[in-house]
Amino acid sequence: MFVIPAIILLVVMAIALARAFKGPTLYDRILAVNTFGTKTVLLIAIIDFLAGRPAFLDIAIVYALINFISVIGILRFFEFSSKTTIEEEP
Amino acid sequence: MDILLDILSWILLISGSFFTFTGAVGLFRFPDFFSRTHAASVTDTLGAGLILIGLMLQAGWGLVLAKLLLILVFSLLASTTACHAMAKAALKSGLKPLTYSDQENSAEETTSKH
Amino acid sequence: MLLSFLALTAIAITRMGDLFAVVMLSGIYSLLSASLFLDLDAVDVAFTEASVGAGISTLLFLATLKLVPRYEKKSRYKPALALGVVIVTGALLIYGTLDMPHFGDADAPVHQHVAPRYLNDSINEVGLPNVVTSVLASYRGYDTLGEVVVVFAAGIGVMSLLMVSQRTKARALTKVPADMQHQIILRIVAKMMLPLILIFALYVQFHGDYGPGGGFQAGVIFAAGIILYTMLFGLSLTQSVIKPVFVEMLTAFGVLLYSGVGIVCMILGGNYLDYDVLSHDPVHGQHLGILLIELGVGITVAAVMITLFFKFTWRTVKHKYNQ
Amino acid sequence: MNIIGLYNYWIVVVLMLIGFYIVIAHENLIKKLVGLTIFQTSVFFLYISMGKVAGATAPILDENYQIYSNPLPHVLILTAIVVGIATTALGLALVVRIYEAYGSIEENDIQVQDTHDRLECQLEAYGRQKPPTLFDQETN
Repeated sequence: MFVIPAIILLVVMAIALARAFKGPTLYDRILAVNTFGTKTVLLIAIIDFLAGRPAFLDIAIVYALINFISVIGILRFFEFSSKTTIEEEP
Repeated sequence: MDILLDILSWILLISGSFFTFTGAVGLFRFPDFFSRTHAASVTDTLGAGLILIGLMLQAGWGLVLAKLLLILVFSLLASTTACHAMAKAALKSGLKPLTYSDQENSAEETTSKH
Repeated sequence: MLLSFLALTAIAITRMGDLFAVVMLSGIYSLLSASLFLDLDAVDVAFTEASVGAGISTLLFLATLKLVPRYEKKSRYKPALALGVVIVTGALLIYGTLDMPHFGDADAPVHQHVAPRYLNDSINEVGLPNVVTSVLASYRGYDTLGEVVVVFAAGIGVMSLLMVSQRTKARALTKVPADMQHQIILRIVAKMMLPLILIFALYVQFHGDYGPGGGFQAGVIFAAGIILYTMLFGLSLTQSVIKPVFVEMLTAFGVLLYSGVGIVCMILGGNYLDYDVLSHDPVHGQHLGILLIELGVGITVAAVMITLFFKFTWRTVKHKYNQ
Repeated sequence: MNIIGLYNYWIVVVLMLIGFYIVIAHENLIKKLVGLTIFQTSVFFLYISMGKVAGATAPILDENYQIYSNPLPHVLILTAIVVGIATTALGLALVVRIYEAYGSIEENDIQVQDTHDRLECQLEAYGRQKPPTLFDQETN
């Protein structure tokens, strides 16, 4: 019964990945990275239940934290390195 | 009682996955960054919350439940805040939301470009 | 499926010219590889990859990108020669894999030699459920000591490469405001999450004997918490909370703690890093020894990561001030 | 069975090749470092794939499970990841210094500048009619 959500999450991750590849602006990519990260957290939680060892949820917690921190990091470093160029190609 | 819990968590898991999926479709199909943020963040909260609650019903009392609760709190706090910060940063850097009049003018243009 | 994602991401990385996008995709790549490690039963490795690869590595790359130009120049050469070399190497490697035992084969030569001993005897000899921790800290203690010294040495290397004089720091501090002043919601949420992150790091540190985790991971998570604080509240505020000199001393202290445990073992009549003699009961001694050296590892890794980030950020502040 | 049994290793090879290609074909130093990271990760995958046993679970002992995967590769890779980030950080610091010295992080530009400097040094040395010294031998 955990298989169906897992498969759906994989599909969602694929879509987010496609958005990250395509993303016309950099913010789209950041958004895709964030979405990808949250979906990975859910996927890992579900994989833990699939494998029958739910004690490994620590990893999902780390993911949630690290994802937040890296998104903040991207925003902070992107913010004042280039105020004017939003579009990717110069 | 167990069967009832199973059915309930099954429903929650499936509906959560459904909402997540809609969010992904929105993320992919919507025309500009702000509407994509909207799609991603709103469904993120609901979908993740439903899936995690569904898993909690399976977990039973114990450390696992506490950890799932922690993940829920983190994801509720972190993902929404990150989306807010992202939208704010994008607005500040000069990215304009697509308004209705823009859309009429440049609908063909944007769809053909991407 | 995940493996194919991984290959796709790697290909996308080669094609992108914007280094920011490259770094972000490499973050995704780390997340993916960590889920794959989880799928291959390597829980501790997944833990490390998630915190190191996706967190610290991305942040360091971004910090560097602020100092160097953002776009890659288009290469003027045709990469045909490189492609040829790569394809020849690939063909040879694939030819090599044909002789390898199949994936998941329990009779493969790797599983015959020392692994059964670790799996069967470690519970009696070391007494920890997490075999990875007991191998890491006890059976292969020398090895881990070497790795910690390498991390320490790399930290010293970066410190000496990216030195910023006290005078510049003092002048810069008066001018540079804290970054991200306007993100009020972000700052408040980060303030709420910071204690949770630090406590979780301590949990990972001391629960590493029983579940996934240990000194390396805990150190990195702790450092990530401090880095979050630095990013949101500015360098000067963080440095008034944690003195940089103190962090630099901690870097050495962790290594000293690790090697000191080994020397205490020698004084008590055992071999170097032989924890059996630390207590009356060998298993209890092993517990104590592993706890101490994991603490040493954690302190060194956390201090080195924090120092690395400080150094990179100071360099940026210096550049901004000079312009 | 043959194909499925070796699929993991093949992906490892592909990833390794992609990393290798980035390192030798791109001139940007940061991109080279990313390529090195990919290369590194492929080696990690090789080790972890070898340690996996079909039907086994993670090597954290529990009464309910009998078969565990091989813990030794996990230990090696765990430390390798942390050492990898430390060395990557060192590489990044070097890139920053190179940029400060040369004003560019493209390998080609750096080599052009180096050659230019060397030629200037040689010309200067011959212009002053110095006898050939150790420095000249080095430059040759």
